[in-house]
Amino acid sequence: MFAVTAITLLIVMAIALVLAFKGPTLYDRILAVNTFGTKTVLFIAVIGFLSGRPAFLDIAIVYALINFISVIGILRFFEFSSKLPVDEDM
Amino acid sequence: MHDLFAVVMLSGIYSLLSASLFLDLDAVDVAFTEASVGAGISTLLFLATLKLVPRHEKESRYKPTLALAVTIATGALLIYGTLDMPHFGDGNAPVHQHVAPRYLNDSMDEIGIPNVVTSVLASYRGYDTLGETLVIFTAGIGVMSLLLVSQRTKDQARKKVPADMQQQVILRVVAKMMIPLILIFALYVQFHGDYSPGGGFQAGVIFAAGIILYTMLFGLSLTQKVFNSKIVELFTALGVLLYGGVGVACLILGGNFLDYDVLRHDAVHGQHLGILLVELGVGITVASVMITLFFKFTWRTVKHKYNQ
Amino acid sequence: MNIIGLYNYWIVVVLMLIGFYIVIAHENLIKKLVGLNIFQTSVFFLYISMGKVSGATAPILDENYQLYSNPLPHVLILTAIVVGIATTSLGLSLVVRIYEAYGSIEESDIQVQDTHDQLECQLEAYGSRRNYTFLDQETEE
Amino acid sequence: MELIIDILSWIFLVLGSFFCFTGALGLLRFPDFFSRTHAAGVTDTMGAGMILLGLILQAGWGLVMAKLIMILVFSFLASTTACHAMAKAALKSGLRPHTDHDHNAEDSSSKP
Repeated sequence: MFAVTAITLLIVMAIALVLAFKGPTLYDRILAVNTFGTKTVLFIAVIGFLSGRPAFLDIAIVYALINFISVIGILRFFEFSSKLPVDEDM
Repeated sequence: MHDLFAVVMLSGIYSLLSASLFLDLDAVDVAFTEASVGAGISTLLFLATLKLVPRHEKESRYKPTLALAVTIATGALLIYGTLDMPHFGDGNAPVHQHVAPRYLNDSMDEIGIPNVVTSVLASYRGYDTLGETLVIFTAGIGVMSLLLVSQRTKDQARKKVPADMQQQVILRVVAKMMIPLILIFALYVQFHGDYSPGGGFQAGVIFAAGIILYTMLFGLSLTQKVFNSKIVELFTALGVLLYGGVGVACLILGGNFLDYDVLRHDAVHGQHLGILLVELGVGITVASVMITLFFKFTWRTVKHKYNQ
Repeated sequence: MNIIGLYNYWIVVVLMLIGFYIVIAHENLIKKLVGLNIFQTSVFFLYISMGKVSGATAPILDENYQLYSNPLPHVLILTAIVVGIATTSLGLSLVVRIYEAYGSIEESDIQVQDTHDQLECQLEAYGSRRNYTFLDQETEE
Repeated sequence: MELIIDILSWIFLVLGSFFCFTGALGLLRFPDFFSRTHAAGVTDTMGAGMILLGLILQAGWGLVMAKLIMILVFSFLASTTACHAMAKAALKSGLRPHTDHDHNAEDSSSKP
């Protein structure tokens, strides 16, 4: 049963990767990164159960945290440069 | 792909993927580090740099034929070289014959902690780790001296919250709830590293990530009220000093450099204490170097904003 | 069968070549750094995959398991990752400084500017020498 | 009793996988960014919640369960907030939803 979930999650991750590659706007790419991250968290949790050592959930927690932080970071830096499109020309 | 933003985002995904792969190859600690460093801090630093340099790559004028030829030639040689290598997952490969069995078998009796990676990192190969910590410290100094910040910039940026983050009220509230959790989790990783994946390197990075999250949402000057950059810079040195100090203390107590057996009357207790202190030193250095790096890059963007 | 067992090295080689190609073929300094990172991870994979023992589990001791993967590569790579980010940040700060000095992060632009500066320097030196000789001649007369 | 818990957790896992998959299809097929955030939101809340609940049932009492609950809380807080922030940032930067009526814009963006 874990294996089925893991495979589904892998498929979902692949789809998110496709979106990250083709995404017409940059926001689509950010969304893909976010989805990819959350699915990785689940994937790691499931893999932990699959391999019989669920004590490694710490890594999943780190992923959840880091994913959030990096999305915020992308938003912070991307928004800034979209507002001031000419600030790099000086 | 000529938009460097997309490149950086894809490289973030790449490092998430590689961390999953590390996990699959049983390298839990490495996956931990790669997840927090590669996907988190590295992406943030790249993004901060992209704010300072043009976002789009120029069209190259050269044909990449020569580069392709060189690459393919190298690849062919490397593949030829792998033909003599031991097979994947082979338990009898030479790598597994030398010191690894000793670490795995004796670590429990000599050091007394179940996470062999931590015991090898902090005790058996303590010299290496001291060197690595020094490298991080040196890189921190390098960035500090390359990206200096003047007092004028600091005065200009006083009490300013990043404009686009001011409107994200929900984000700020949720982040305020999450930051303490992040910091506590970092401490858990730091001090539970003997029993589960974790240790000074990972904990330092996670702690720094918490502070960086606060900086991104509430502005530099507010953060620097607590984490004054001077003090953080002092802490980078303090961590290394703590590490070296443990080594010197071992010397004074009559052992070898970084031989923790002599720290307490019992060898295993001594090892525990030594590993705890050394990991703490590593954690302090890594966290403060990462925070300093992010501060320096962000100050640079602030400077650019005001010098237009 | 004999050769299939080596697939982990081939993955490493392919990754390494991708990184290598990016480093030598692209002129953008940021892209070069990304390529360097990919190269770096390929080396990490080489070490970690050598440490893997099939059927083994992560090297955190537990009574229920007998076979563990090799912890030594893990230690080496763990520190290497953190050192890697430190050096990457150093590279990024150098890129920032280069952009401030040259106004570009494309290698060819920088090279053009450098040769231009060099030529200008030489011309200046040449010109001033000529001036001196000219003056000398004048005084002789 | 154990059989019931097993069956329950399997049901949760399968449901969660199903939601994740449909959400992913939505990511690929929906026409514009804002409807895609909706799809991502579904996978993040329903899919992740279901899968984690299934895992919690498997784990039983203990540290593992506590960590799973922590992940659950985190992903609920973080991913929904991130979705919201993204939609808001996109709307502010001038990206408009794909609608016939402009006044629908506010509705579709405020739902993460």
